[in-house]
Amino acid sequence: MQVETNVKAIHGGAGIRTPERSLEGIASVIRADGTADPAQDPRLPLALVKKLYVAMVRTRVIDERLVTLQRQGRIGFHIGSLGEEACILASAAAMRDQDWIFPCYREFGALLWRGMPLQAYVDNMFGNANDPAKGRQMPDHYTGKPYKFGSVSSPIGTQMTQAVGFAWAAKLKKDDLVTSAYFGEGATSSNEFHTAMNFAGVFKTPTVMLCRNNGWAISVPSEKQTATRTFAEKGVAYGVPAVRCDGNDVLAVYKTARAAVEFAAAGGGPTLIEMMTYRLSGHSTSDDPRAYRVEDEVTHWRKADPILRLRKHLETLGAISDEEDAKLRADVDAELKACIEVAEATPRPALSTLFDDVFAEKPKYLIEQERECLEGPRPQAHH
Amino acid sequence: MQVETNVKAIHGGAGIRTPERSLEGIASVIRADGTADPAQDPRLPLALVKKLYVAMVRTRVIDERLVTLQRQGRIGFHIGSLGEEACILASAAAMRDQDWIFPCYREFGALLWRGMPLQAYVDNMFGNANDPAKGRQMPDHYTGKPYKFGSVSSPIGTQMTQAVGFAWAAKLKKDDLVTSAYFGEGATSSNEFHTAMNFAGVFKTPTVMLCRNNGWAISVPSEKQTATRTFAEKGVAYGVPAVRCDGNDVLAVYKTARAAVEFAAAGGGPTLIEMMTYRLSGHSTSDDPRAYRVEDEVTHWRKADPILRLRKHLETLGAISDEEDAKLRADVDAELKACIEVAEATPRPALSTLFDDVFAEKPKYLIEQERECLEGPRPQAHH
Amino acid sequence: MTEMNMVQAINDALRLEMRRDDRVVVLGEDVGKVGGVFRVTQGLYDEFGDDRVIDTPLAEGGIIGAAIGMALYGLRPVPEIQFADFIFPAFDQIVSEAAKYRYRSGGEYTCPMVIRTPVGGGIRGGHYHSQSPESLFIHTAGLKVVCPSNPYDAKGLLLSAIRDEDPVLFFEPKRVYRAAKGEVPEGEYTIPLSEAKVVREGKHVTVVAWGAMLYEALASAEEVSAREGIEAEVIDLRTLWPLDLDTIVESVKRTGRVVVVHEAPKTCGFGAEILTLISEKAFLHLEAPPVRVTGWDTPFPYTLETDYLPLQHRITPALIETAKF
Amino acid sequence: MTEMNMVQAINDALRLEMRRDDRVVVLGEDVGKVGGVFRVTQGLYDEFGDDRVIDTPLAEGGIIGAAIGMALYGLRPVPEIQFADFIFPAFDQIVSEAAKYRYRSGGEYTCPMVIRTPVGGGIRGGHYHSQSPESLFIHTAGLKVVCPSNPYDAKGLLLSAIRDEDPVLFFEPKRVYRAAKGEVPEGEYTIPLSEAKVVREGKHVTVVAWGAMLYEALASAEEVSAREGIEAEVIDLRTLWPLDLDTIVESVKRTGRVVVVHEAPKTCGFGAEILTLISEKAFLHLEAPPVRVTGWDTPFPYTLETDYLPLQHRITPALIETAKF
Ligand SMILES: Cc1ncc(C[n+]2csc(CCOP(=O)(O)OP(=O)(O)O)c2C)c(N)n1
Ligand SMILES: Cc1ncc(C[n+]2csc(CCOP(=O)(O)OP(=O)(O)O)c2C)c(N)n1
Ligand SMILES: [Mg+2]
Ligand SMILES: [Mg+2]
Repeated sequence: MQVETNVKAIHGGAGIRTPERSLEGIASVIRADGTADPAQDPRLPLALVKKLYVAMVRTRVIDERLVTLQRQGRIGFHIGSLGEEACILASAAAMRDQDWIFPCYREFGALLWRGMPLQAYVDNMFGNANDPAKGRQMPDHYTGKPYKFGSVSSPIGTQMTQAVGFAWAAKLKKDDLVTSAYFGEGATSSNEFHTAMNFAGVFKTPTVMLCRNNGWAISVPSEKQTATRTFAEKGVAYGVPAVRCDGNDVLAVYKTARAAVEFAAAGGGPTLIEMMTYRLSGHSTSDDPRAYRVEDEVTHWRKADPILRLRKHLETLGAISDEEDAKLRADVDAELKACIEVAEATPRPALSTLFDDVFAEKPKYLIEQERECLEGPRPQAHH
Repeated sequence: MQVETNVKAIHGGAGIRTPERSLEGIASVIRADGTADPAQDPRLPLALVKKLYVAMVRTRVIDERLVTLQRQGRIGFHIGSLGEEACILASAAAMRDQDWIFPCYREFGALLWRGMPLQAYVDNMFGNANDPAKGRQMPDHYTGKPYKFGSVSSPIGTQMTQAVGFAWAAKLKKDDLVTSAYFGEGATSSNEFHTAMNFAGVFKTPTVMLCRNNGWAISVPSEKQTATRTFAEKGVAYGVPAVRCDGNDVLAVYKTARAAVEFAAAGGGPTLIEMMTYRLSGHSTSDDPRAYRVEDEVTHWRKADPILRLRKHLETLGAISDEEDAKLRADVDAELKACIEVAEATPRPALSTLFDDVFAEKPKYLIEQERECLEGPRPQAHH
Repeated sequence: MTEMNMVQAINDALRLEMRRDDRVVVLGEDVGKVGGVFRVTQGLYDEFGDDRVIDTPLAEGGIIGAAIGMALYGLRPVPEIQFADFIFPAFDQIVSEAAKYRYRSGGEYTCPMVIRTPVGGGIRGGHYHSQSPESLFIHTAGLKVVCPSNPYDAKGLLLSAIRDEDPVLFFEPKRVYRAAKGEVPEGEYTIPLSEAKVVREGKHVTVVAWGAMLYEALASAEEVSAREGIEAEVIDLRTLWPLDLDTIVESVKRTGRVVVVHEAPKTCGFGAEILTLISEKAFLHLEAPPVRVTGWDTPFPYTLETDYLPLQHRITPALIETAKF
Repeated sequence: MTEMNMVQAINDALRLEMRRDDRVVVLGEDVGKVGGVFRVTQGLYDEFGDDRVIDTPLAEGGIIGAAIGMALYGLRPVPEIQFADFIFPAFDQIVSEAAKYRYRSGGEYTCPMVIRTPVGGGIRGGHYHSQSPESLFIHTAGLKVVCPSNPYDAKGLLLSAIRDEDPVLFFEPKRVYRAAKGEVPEGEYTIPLSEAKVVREGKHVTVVAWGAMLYEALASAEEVSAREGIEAEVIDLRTLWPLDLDTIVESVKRTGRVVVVHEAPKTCGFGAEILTLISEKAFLHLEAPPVRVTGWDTPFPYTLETDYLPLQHRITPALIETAKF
């Protein structure tokens, strides 16, 4: 019977700690020598591929600088996407202009791709008066409605069900849009994955479920998260088509995500995509991964760096040079440096903003609390 | 790829509203003519089969009387198992003496099978002073720890995760026991199904997940609950072996459940069993199913009544007679009548019990509230 | 004007608003063909179809999480939770997401939705078909909480709630779903989510109540008036949060005495907040200790339900004691 | 005696009890090899192995639901929720199941377990790494709630909690996880889950606090003593529920004045309950309106965190006003 054979296949699997094993039988496009496999190549315009490369490098450079900034105590926290840039940028690029993105918390690269000015993102990192989130949330809890991009919240998984509801609403309104939701493989264990997938399947919502399988949920390895060999298999429980792709291969991610977007836009409903990648950094600046994982594993994945991979591909096309690369990084550095200077010089949000936006209209009791706060003494510096 | 083929197979499915279709390719034992398919027959001792028949008829008769009792306003509520007796009794019988059963709310038949005196169950239906639950919960929210049987609560699904935790604890203690959890197909949409199945899969707990697919979740048909063709398929998402069986065929249910119990006891881990059956009555005495389902469907399933089915089988074995049947029903009637008389004559729980068992020791504030209540005026009768 | 019970009035409000505003959708368990287990959404499925009156899978978290997504898109979802006791699987989406969306996004996103759910005891529902969890939501910044006591208010408050720009918990006192009848205007009308109502005037003691317990409070008020000549002023909150504190304080300043009645357990119930606010605003006017008549600090019982609930027999002595203190 | 911080004291209590009682198991996200994101369970995995120190999948409902099953079996699970803000996916299992098991089963089943979780602000955690949801659990009949302020209490209270026969929420004030240091006895000792502690004596005003805010209350007490000669009596609740009301009332009867301090939002916070209980028990002794100094009724902010929290700068004026009222 269908189910039983499946289960056997799963029990046959030996977990995915060995990356080779995990990528077995998964569509890649960019080959070891940097050339694109003609059988798989989505044949994107070179300009788009270049644009993706630039965005990935930009994301990488910003990530690295922000970690330094945190170490220097100039920002409180950063959670980045080191090694996951292909998943994030290519899947964002695959969305159409009218489509909406519901982020997890590693997708600032997608937000910048969607057009948020770097200054606004950096203001969020400082939680200053110009932060679109008004300094109310931790760094990297950005909000990007003008860019058809959601509002980050920490509780794992909640964005998935909301992305399904948003897409469902659009479908009811015959509005041609697709939503995507980003989440890590650990989040597949959450209540939200279950309800999001089930509702998406039952109501055939135009939603692309983007699972970044980066091997770790903080210190918990992906094989401790589920007894299945893959996370894509979970689509079966919901009647939702599911595929895996090489998450460090920009062209493979774009091709897979684009197909899912078109499938959804054509009324086919949701797709679950498991993007096989790796979290090269700690979980966040609060985490030291040496406490729980071996260096070899990291080394292995460093070699599979999606940026090196794409760069090699561009080289085979003669579309990148060291000078260009150096300039690109220098430009991002300069741009970022300028933004940081502005952000650091920007004051913190006005005290009164503490009481805004709880409701559309401020109720009397909040007006009283605001007055009490504004007229009251200020905290000592040492706090 | 595994997953994709699967998904195709699923999308091929046309929903399970037509019972014939839904049972296609599912192991049954008792054939139309009442004989057991030799290829499938678990060859149970006749005494056990007879015992199951008696228990099923007993359950049926009690169900019918309790509905009448509720109509007469003598009990407040009843939620029964009309048509689901084979699922419930055969799966309970398949558990070993040391195994624990975590009920949903339709399994009073399993509780009686496990040895709870009928009087105790009837006392629960009246919520009187002798109710093991001390009249604190609605009727049919029984508790059966002495019988290695759980405590019913209304929130859908919670018992599944607890059954997994209980089995997990036993496994950690190298204690040879298996747990089973009953739930309806609607409950597969709950958060609890997801976490229970995932934890069971990851920690390989000795748990048998018993899904009674009775076609309905109150007024919601099973095909609106999921986009999959079957509920068994959901096992794939958790690496949990899953099977479907003819839920109105006592021998098929026993055989399937017993195999799962032995698999679990042998260290194989959990199994999900989808038992195909049908809720012949309304959801509960509060529900009138004519508002949402067609009579034909019910008529069809009446013909598939698990008791008629088993009776026919016993006839082919010359192991049942009309006299026997009549006496059996008459005996249950008499026994039940007596229990009801006792239960109705039993006073309600003492007022002070209201304040017991909130904690092991009654804190001061509860002693004060108890005094206030006991010394205070009593409610008017009309309330 | 036609006489309606609360079920009919709520149904009427939903129907009118769904006709007026095609952004309004109803979703939940059994809300479709069968019209809900209390028949509150009856007939809506036939009139508006399964695109706007949606039977969902059995998952409260999915119902609310999806409704939030719909609200972000621009719809006005009105999800139903079959019993307030079953709202907890959706608790994370309500308190972590719906309540905080406007604030955490700097005002970019809003989450206008009305979560309808039957609340309270009186139907012999035991532990899980009787609870009153309002204080959990009142404690959560960003949520409005409504609990009407009669058909007229139910309709007007629900129309306001659906038109409100923020998430609203709309608790429907199931004990009086059918028992509470009254004249209800045919067309639309709204009642602001900010005004309590003095339903009985009196000078000796103020009684604050809402939902089904309002009728018990009123019965006690009549009883003590007849028996003891004590005149209780009874206030029906209607909207629990934001609280119409002015109306309460104005009354307490006159009576100097106050009794709050609610079904939820006493400890950390809304009564504690109301009484503390009163002592913050009118301490020097208090001539007697503020009193709570509430459910006991136990789970909600089945057989002893009427001994658990703060009914007339418990309110009356509290009124007399407080008035005579 | 050795000096420890709270992280070390809690770790020590877990280690001692796991050695003494093999029914004790620890489970949660990242509690294993890495020893928890705050390193509270560090070293336990190495000593007791992955059968008793268990990394679970990312599902709080699974952690608590499974722990309940373990407790029903007879183990003593000590599940960890990584941050109190993430307890809501498990809310249904806690309030509908763990809290009600003993009662609903007529005493047949019990659910002894300790849910450990870091609580409160002060680490620049914003909305979702800072909240103090204690009142939601205090409102739920059947749960005990503990919140120690120092290493000595943390160890003694945790040992009592694990040996308690009922479910306990054990909130750990992360702001002082490492900042609060003190002498802690090597071996086992227990502190009953029923006794508050007067940590500073005074005759002018009573201050009730717990967890991290205790230190702010004490700082204010010293400040007003030095500046105004006002002597505040400071009570550390230690166990929030059941509440040691006698100690509070005894104090308030002497001082006639009371201020409660907590981080959670004001509305329907535990402060409202404490003050209402005081006015129920000691109304005639109150010489000033009871006062709350709490978090504002907004979500928990990031940049303006110190303006949100009820720190010394806000407690001091409250003490002076109340003392001078
Ligand atoms: C409900 C909830 N529980 C726990 C956490 C703490 N937490 C933050 S990220 C994380 C791991 C997530 O892993 P994964 O889903 O794989 O995403 P990744 O970080 O690897 O991208 C955990 C446990 C949380 N934020 N929310
Ligand atoms: C969390 C929760 N939500 C809703 C309900 C109300 N309810 C009780 S039974 C039921 C349908 C259950 O259907 P299914 O799981 O198929 O079990 P069946 O009744 O068919 O045996 C619902 C919605 C509940 N008890 N708990
Ligand atoms: Mg991950
Ligand atoms: Mg069913």
